[in-house]
Parts: sequence; C-alpha cells; structure tokens
Amino acid sequence: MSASAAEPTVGVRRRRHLSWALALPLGWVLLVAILAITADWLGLPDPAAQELIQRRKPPSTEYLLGTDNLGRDMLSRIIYGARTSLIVGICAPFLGFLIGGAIGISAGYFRGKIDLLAVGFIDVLLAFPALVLALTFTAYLGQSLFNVTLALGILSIPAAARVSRANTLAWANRDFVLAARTIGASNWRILTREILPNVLPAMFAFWLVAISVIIVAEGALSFLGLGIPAPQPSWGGMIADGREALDVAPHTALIPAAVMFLTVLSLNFLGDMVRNLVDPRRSAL
Amino acid sequence: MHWLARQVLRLAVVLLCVTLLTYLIVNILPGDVAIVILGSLATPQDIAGLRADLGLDRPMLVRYFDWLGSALSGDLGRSYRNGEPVAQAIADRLPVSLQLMVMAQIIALGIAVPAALLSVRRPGGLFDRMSASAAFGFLATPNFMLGIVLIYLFSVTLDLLPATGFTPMSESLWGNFESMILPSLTLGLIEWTVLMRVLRSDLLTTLKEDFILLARAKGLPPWRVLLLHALRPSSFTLITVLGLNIGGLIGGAVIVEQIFALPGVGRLLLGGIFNRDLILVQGTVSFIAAGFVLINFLVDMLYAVLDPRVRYVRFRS
Amino acid sequence: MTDLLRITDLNVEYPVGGGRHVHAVSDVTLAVRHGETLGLVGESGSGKSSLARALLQLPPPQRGSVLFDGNELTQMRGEALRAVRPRLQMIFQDPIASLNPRRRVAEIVAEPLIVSGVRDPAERTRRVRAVMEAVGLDPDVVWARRPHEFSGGQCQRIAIARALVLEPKLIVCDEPVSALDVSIRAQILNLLEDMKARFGLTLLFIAHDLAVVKSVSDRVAVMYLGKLCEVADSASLFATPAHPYTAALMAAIPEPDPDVPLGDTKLKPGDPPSPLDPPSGCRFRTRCPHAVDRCAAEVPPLREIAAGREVACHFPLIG
Amino acid sequence: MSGAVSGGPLLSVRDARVGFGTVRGLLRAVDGVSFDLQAGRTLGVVGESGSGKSVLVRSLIGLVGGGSGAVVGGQVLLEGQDLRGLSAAGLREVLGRDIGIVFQDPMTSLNPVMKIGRQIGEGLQLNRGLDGAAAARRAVELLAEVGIPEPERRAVQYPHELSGGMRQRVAIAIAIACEPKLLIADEPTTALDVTVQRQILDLLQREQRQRGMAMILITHDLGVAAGRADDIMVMYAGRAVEMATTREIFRGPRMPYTEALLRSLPRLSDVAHTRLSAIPGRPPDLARRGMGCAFAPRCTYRSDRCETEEPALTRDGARGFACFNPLAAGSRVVA
Repeated sequence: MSASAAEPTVGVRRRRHLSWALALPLGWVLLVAILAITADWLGLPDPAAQELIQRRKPPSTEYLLGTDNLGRDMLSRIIYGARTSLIVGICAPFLGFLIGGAIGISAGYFRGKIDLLAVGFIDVLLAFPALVLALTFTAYLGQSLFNVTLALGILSIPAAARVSRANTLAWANRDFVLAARTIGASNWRILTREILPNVLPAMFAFWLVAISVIIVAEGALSFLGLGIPAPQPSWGGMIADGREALDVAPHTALIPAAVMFLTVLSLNFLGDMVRNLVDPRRSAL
Repeated sequence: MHWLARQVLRLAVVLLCVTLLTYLIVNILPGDVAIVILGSLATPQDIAGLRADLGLDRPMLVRYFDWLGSALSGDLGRSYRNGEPVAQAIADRLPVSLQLMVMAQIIALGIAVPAALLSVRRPGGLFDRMSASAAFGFLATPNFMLGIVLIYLFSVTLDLLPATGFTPMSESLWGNFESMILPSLTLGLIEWTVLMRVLRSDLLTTLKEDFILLARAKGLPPWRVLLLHALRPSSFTLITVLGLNIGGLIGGAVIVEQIFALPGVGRLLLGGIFNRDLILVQGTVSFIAAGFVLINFLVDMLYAVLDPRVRYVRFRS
Repeated sequence: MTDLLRITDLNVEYPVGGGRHVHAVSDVTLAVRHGETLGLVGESGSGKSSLARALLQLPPPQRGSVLFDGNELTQMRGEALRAVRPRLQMIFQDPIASLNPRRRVAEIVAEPLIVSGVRDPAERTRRVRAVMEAVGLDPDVVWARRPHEFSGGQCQRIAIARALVLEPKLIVCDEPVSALDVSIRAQILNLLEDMKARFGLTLLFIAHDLAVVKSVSDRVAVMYLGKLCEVADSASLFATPAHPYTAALMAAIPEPDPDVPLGDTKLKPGDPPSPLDPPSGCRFRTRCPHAVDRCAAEVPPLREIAAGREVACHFPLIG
Repeated sequence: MSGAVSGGPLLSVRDARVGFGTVRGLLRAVDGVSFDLQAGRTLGVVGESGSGKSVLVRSLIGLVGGGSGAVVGGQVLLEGQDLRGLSAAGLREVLGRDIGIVFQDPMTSLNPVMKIGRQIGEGLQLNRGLDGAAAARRAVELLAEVGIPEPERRAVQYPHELSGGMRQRVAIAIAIACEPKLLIADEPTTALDVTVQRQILDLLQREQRQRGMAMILITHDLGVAAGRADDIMVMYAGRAVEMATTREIFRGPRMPYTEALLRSLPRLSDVAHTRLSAIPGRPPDLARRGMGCAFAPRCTYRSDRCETEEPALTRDGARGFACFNPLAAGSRVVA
C-alpha cells in the first residue's frame, strides 16, 4: 500500500512536535518557579520601595521591565508576585483536594447516605458563583495571603469532590473490585490498593489545571482590591494599578498581563498533556 | 410528575442552605456594623443603641428567619449606608447585568457553535487546529486582563469605543450598544472556548456512533448528517455546561462591571463589600446565588425536554 | 453426593431509579452437589448473574438462605464472612475488567494469599508460581507484567489463577467464555475442566449458550425472568426438555451444521417482557405456545416430576 | 463464486485493502480480498474479532475512512459500476438507492432523539422523492411489514421506548425502505438473546427472498452462517482464507483454520464433558505481521514454506482456499 512508506515519518514528526510542546511550557513554568523561590538571593530592588521621580518609566537597562505608578521596579514586583501566585496556586487546590478528595472517594465508594450527604454539600457550595463566594469570604475574613489561600482552597473542594467521586464511581463498579471482595479484602484495603491507584492520576491532572484556575482567581481578587493587601506585590494587583495609566504607560498593565497569560497558558498545556496520558481511553491504545 | 416534585423540594432545600450560609458568612465574621456606621469615635452607648435599633442584639438564627420571612415577601431590608431598600437597588441594576450576560452568551454561542461544526468536518484539519489554538489562548486569558487589552486596543489606541461608562437604552440605543459591546466581548470571548471544546468533543463522539454511519448509509449529504443527526444528541453536555458556566459568567460580570464602570448588580455587591454594608451584601449574594440555582434548575428542565430518553425515564414514573 | 451449596427461597431486588425496584431473582431454591458442575442457563434479564452475586453476598440478597459448606452466609457479617470467602471464588465475564490495570500479574495472583494472612513471602511466591504453571502461564514471563499486555484469553487464565490460589471448594463462573474469541473459548473450557479434576472443584457455571453449558455440566438449571423453570441432569434435560421454555431455547440455537434443519421454537411472536414488569402467574406464559388461563392466574411451583427432574410448569412436556 | 449465472455478479470486489496508520506502524485490517456476489444470494462472511470482516464490508460502501486515517484500495463493482471511482455525491446516491445496511447493536444504530417513523421516512424522501406525508405512510407500512404491532403508534415513538428485538426490526425497516439490491447485515443478532435472534434472522431471510435482494451476512457465529448463508467466506487476520458453498465449508473444509474452528466448537449433539479440540495460541497482532501464513503458528499442518511465504487464495473450481497444505477434499469434520 502506498501509505506504508510515508507512515514512519508521521510517527517521527509527531514525536518531535510533542517534545517541543512539552519543553516550552515546562521551561516557562520552571523559570517562573525558580525565580520565585530564589527571589531573595537575586539582588533585586525592594519590590515595595517607591521612587516617585522614576515613576512610569518604560523598560530600560536600569529597570529591565520599567517602573510602575509609584516608581517601583516592575521586574522585582513580577518575581515577588510570582511567589504569591505560586503559593496560593499550589496550596489552595491542595487543600481542596485533601478534603474534596476524601469526600468524593468515600461518597463514590460507599454510596448510600454518605453519598447523599456529600452530593448535597457539593450542591450547596456550587450554588454560589465561585468568585462571589471568594469575595465575600476574603472581605469578611480580612485580606491576607493565608486568608486568600483558605478561601480559594474551600472553593476548590466541590470541584475536587466531584472529580474524585466520578472517578471512584467508574472504578468501584469494575469486576476487579468485586473480585477483591470475593477474596475477603477489607474496605480499607480495597480503597487503598484497588481504587486509589486508579483515581490518583486523574486527580493529579485535575490539580494541575486547578493551579492555573486558582492563579487566575487570586489575580481577580487582587485586581478588585480584595486579595493580597498592598504593598505586597501580586500580578492581579499590578494589572489593576497599571490600568489607571493605560493611556500613558501601557507597559505597567500589559507586562504583568503577559506574564500571567504565559504562565496560565503553560499550566493548561501541561494539564492537558497529563490528562491525555492518564485518560484510560487513550492509554489503552 | 413525582420526579418534578422531588426536584422542586431539592431546589427549596438548596436555596435555604445557600441563604443560611450567606447569612453565617456575613454575620459570624468579624467587623461590627455599628462601628462601621458610626465611625471609630462613637461612644459605647451610641453603639449599643444602634445595635438594638438594628436588632443586632437578638440571636443570629432568629434574625436569619426574620430576614428570610421578609425576603420571601420581597423585602431585603434597607442599606445601612444610605437607607435605600436593597430590593429596589438590585432591581435598578439588574437590567444592566442581564443585558451584559445575555449579550456575552449570544457572542459566545455565535462563535462556539459554528466553530465546532466547522472543526469536526475535518478533525485535525487547518480550521480545526486554528480554532483549537485560538480557544486555548482565550481560555488562558483572565477576563480582567482581556478587558484591559480590549480597552487598550479599541479605546486607547484606535479610539473607537468608550473605555468606561454606561448609556441607558432609553437615552440612546446606539450609545447603549457602544457602551455594552466591549464588556460583552470580554465575557463572550472567554466563554466561547469552553462551549466550543465541549460541543466539538461531543460531536466527535457522536459522529463515531453507528446511527451516524446508518445516516450516511441512507445516502444523506454530510451537512444534513451533521445538522439533523449529530448536532442535537451532541448538545446535552453543552446545555449543562451553559448552565454551570453561568456561575463563572456572574463572577466575570462582577469584574467586568468594575472595569467598565457599568452600574450592574456586581458593582452594587462590590460597593457593599467595600462599605461593609452587611444587609446589602447579604441581599445581593443571596439574590445572585438564588438566581444561579434557579437557572440551573431551568437548564435541568430544558434538558428533559430536549432529550426524549431523560423525559421517558423521569416523567413516566 | 451431598450438597456443597444450598440456596433456599432466594430473592434479589435492586432499585432502578424513579423509586422503582426490579425483582431480579424471586424465590429460587437450588442446590449444588459436591464435585459436580451445575450449569445455569438464561437469557439477559433472567437474573442468573444477580443470583451468582447474591450467593456470594455481593451484596447480600433481600430474602432467603444460602447454606455453603455448613455456613449460613446470609447470617454472617464482617470477619466471619471474610473467613469463609476463600472457599468460594468467582470468575467473571470480562477478563480485562476483572483485573486491576495498575497492578502486576504476580501481585494480582498473590493478593488473595496476602488478604487471607499468608505472611511468608517465599511461601507466597511458591504458591503463586505453582498455580500459574497449573493454568498454563509461564511465571517467568508474566510475573512483572500488567494485565493490558495480555489478550482476553490470557487475562482469563490470570483470573482463574487468582481464583484457584486459595484452593477454593466452589467456583462461580459467570459467563467465563462469552467475551472471548471463538478460537480461544475451547482453551478456557478445557482448562476449567482440567482444574476441576486437579483441584477437586465444584463449579456453578453460568452461561447463555446452551452448547457451552452442555459441554461442561453434569446438571443444568434454566432461568427465565428471575425464576427457575427447570432443573435436571444434563443428559435428560437435553434429550427431553420438560419446560416449554427449555424446548424453545434448544430449538432456537443454530447448530453449526447446514444439514441440521432449523428447529421450531413454537414461540408466540413478540419479545421477552421487561423484568421491571413481569407477567402474572407463569412468567413465560406471554410467549408460551401452550399457555391457558390457569397460567395467568397461578404461579407454577418448581416440583419434582421424575427422579432428579424438577420443573415449574402446569403442563410439562413430559411425565 | 457459484458458477456463472446469467448477467454477471451484482457485486464484484477485487483486491480490497484497508490499512490504518497506527503508532506501531501500518495495520493491515483487510489485505487483498476478492469475491463476487450474485443477485438473490446470501454470502456469509465468517471470522473472529479482528479478522477484518466488518471493516471489509464497511469499506466497500465508503463508510471507512475520512478522519480515521484509513487507507483504502481495490475495486468495488456494483452492477459493473466502480464505486471507488464515484464522486461523494454519486456514492451517496448509490448507497441510498441500492444498498441497505443493518448494524450489530440496535441500541446505538438508531438515532436516540429522532422519532422512528422519521428515521425510516428520511431515506424515502431523499432517495425516492416522496413527500413528508407519503414517506410517513410508507414508514408505517414498513413497520407493519417487519412485524411490529401497532405501527401507527410506534412510528411516533423514540427508539428507547422499544425492546432490543423491536429496535432491530426498525433497523431492518430502515435498511429495506428504499428497495435496495444489496442488504448488508453486520452481526445483526449478536446483541440479542437467542430466542429473539432466531426471529430476526427469520425476518431477514424472508425479506431477502421476497425482494430478491443479495445479502452479505457478517457473523462470528458459525451456527448462524450455517443456517442462513448460501456461500461462506472465512476470514482470518484480514484475508479471505477459504471460500465455498456453505455445505462444502461445513462438510469438507480445505483450509486448516476452518477445520480447527469447526472442531473447537461445543455442540449440542456431543455428550457432556466431551473434550474440545482447542486451537492453541491466539490470532496474530495485525500491526506486527511477519512473512508467511498468518495461521501458521497455530496450525498443525504447517510446513517450512508456511512460515516464509504467504499462500494466495487458490481456486479449485468454484471454491478457494489459501493454504499450501490443504486438507483432502471431502474430509468430514462433524461426527
């Protein structure tokens, strides 16, 4: 057949394509993460130090990314802002997954009353538009990094519970779980040996996606002035500040916007890739 | 109709839980209203007096049921700040928010459905890859960022549209459209990506079904197979997502109203939060949550009407 | 021969949504004798798989008794039930779904030993290797692989090894070959026969295919819409079916031989009724060629019409 | 295949090939299959899963390909017209007018959200030029013809309101609606219970005889093929390995695979605990086919040549087999 000669090249091209699609987003995320972790040792100017004479400077050799409305160094604020985004982005979904995962897995495995209660709880939490609930939480808890993380963590519980419940339901009805019962395995052993190993990959993929969702949510809160309190830098807050000078110094809004966009884009890319890897329909091939 | 009765009961329980939860968040958390109103220089006697006037000295559950009772008759209390009835404030601002969300939804569906249909004509083809990339890009764009980029492009750089502000429809139809188009685009351009992806993936699944093969074997032309046989059974997830995404849309509306200075419910809520106007926040959040729950309830009903299989199972018993 | 398993008046119901319940198994009484293979035949909706799961208490039946090897399983809970389970194993229809995709073959086969408290790893390895060799798997080849690397037939061998490793007395085989390719079925059927002889097993063999059931069974029970129609030894049931449904099933089977004329099922036209809403009286009456008024009014009890032959019909075809 | 009938065959397939590009290389699902089918006859295509029987038949009428990355080759002549040379619109016209198809699972082969009457009438409106009302009337007649009680009521119902057997009757009504010359039945009874299967096969056979259609009956069940087909083509690993009249296949198979398959089946006529003669090994991985006969590793008659050279389908009069060491003509399998 004529296609037999062309076939190997298709495979090769796909592999090369894959490696680039992996290297770029992974590289960006790692760069952001490393800069955020090592920020204190990079000799950056204080992100909160104002120098009003130098305000709204465009990028130059002195200020690599320019300065903002109050003359603060943008590069330093972006890097310290990355720290905020990553702390909230990683911790909040983790909290959600610990609690939501436990709820979802027990609901999906034990069914019955536990399931009914869990679904009711999820329903009520989901009845609030997420951002409105987050606003209300932080407004009344008080603005701090911890409270923002807590509020967004609580918000990610229902989604995590849903994902883990749906996955558990799909696996708990498989014959191998029934087989484990016929040999007399306890519920705990079935949950940890048979169900959890199959549910975790999907949860991990969802966690990756949740990181980018939470980073955006934190940005939105800070943008509205209800997230991380000033002068602590946060990408959302920087975009909000920059908006006031959009006509004279657009870089003050557009640079943090671009950084945030690239980070979220990269995380989505990686999340999609992991999800495809763990998708049983695909890995079966 | 047994099923319907149970759904209505469930709806009532969820609504009760939602308003109670709102009440708890707003009232348990620190921040005394009386101090907010009177300022930090007020004497303890003044504060105690005001608390009694406002009924804040009674147990919280009692106050909740009081509030619920009047809320059911349409009275959400009066703002602590300016004494304006909360229900009236919401009613005044609701049309703006609704117009914003409806226009955004029209834009989103107007892009998503044709894009999905064109994509699945040749999966992996040029159009499919381009629309997938565009969707991926917009999906990674936070709405507050997109709003600012749109202002920068259309107001600052091109000077075509007003950056902020709102013109009521009664004043000028065109002016109203001009003031609403950027906010609606901000929401719609993000919303379509999710809808397109969901519809595309369901269409691809449906197109692999035997009944599509059978439709092709009947000699039906491809567009007819796509529109008459594949689209409807593929649109159920889309409808569910439309309902669920209204939550995201409401959150987006809060931000967009803030960016573009539109006098909608979201901006009312933000004002209430900044001013610590408890009764206003309580009323607005409860209203939004109740609206969201109701919309999802209606979507569920619509689902049953559209899918004869669900209708069969649910309405026969 | 004595009875290893005796099921009495077993009833299984489960909810199907909308507040309705399907009565999957109703008032079934059946015994499996030591060392025999009892074939259980029925079409979809007959309740044969529900019966299998109920007797394993997965989940326990709503009513009735399951007496296995001197233990009343329906009265047992928790630890006591777990202690009996190793003697009562099951093989499933879909061999791939019955193996955990994330675990290695050796772990899967050793799992029953771990659960039942065999602590010595060397002892476990020895027994796992022995049982793998018995079912025709090369332990050195399959040991560290995962189920998806194997075909359906090989997976069914792994599942059989897992069921055998605890040296059970009774194995319930729920359609063990119907998901397999035609050319693989004979391998697995032969393997089951060999294992039965080698380990002194008793089998409850569930299938919808009469020819398969006949080839392995000493006695056969036929189910229709949750009720037993007929129980008899294999030879006499296939020679002279007593229940009109058994006769129809046999006539409906297409023999792989063009010179065997197609039999006449004599069935009234129409599909089987829904198990959600079974007919009154005899459940087969809506399709039965001999049905009269009495069949709608009166449920025919399962009664002995000859030595070792039981039938639930007012007008059996013999006797 | 069964001698020269006047006018030549209705369907003539030459060297049909279907390949799928996979990560592991080209998978030859159908590898050079040729056959003829006379009007009014039934050809049984028999094989295990993965033998390529369904892919072959779907590829004949252009239902394989498009987005699936399939590469299709060979010639398909329907009444002398090459379907592979037709435009998309031309092929649709032939499909709608001359060919009807029934799939395995009536649960998935009917559109769940379209009323039954409309699904039957749709083809009539498009291919026979009937108006809506006439198509609806004809749909009710067809429902009555395939043995569905209360056809007027059923026509306005949705598929899920019918039982499995009823649905398959509806699928048959759709297939025969436009009076096709060729009916393709792809495992039409595999998803059904044995008593219902019998009724559906009877219906198919009755319709085929009344209308003088040719039928391709795809099945893995040799029992189904034995009772319903005039001729049988046995497929293994994407190739036709034996072709003959049904009686010849069952009475004297020449290809060892056919013989082994027939021997391995449990039969009602055997006494209990008769040891089955199992075929060792398993069907080959199509993406990793070596040289030689695909059945050689499992074959008791294999010689050295079988492992290095692929046997072609050799003709012996009206019958054909692909084997270097065929069984003697007239060897009987069934006791």
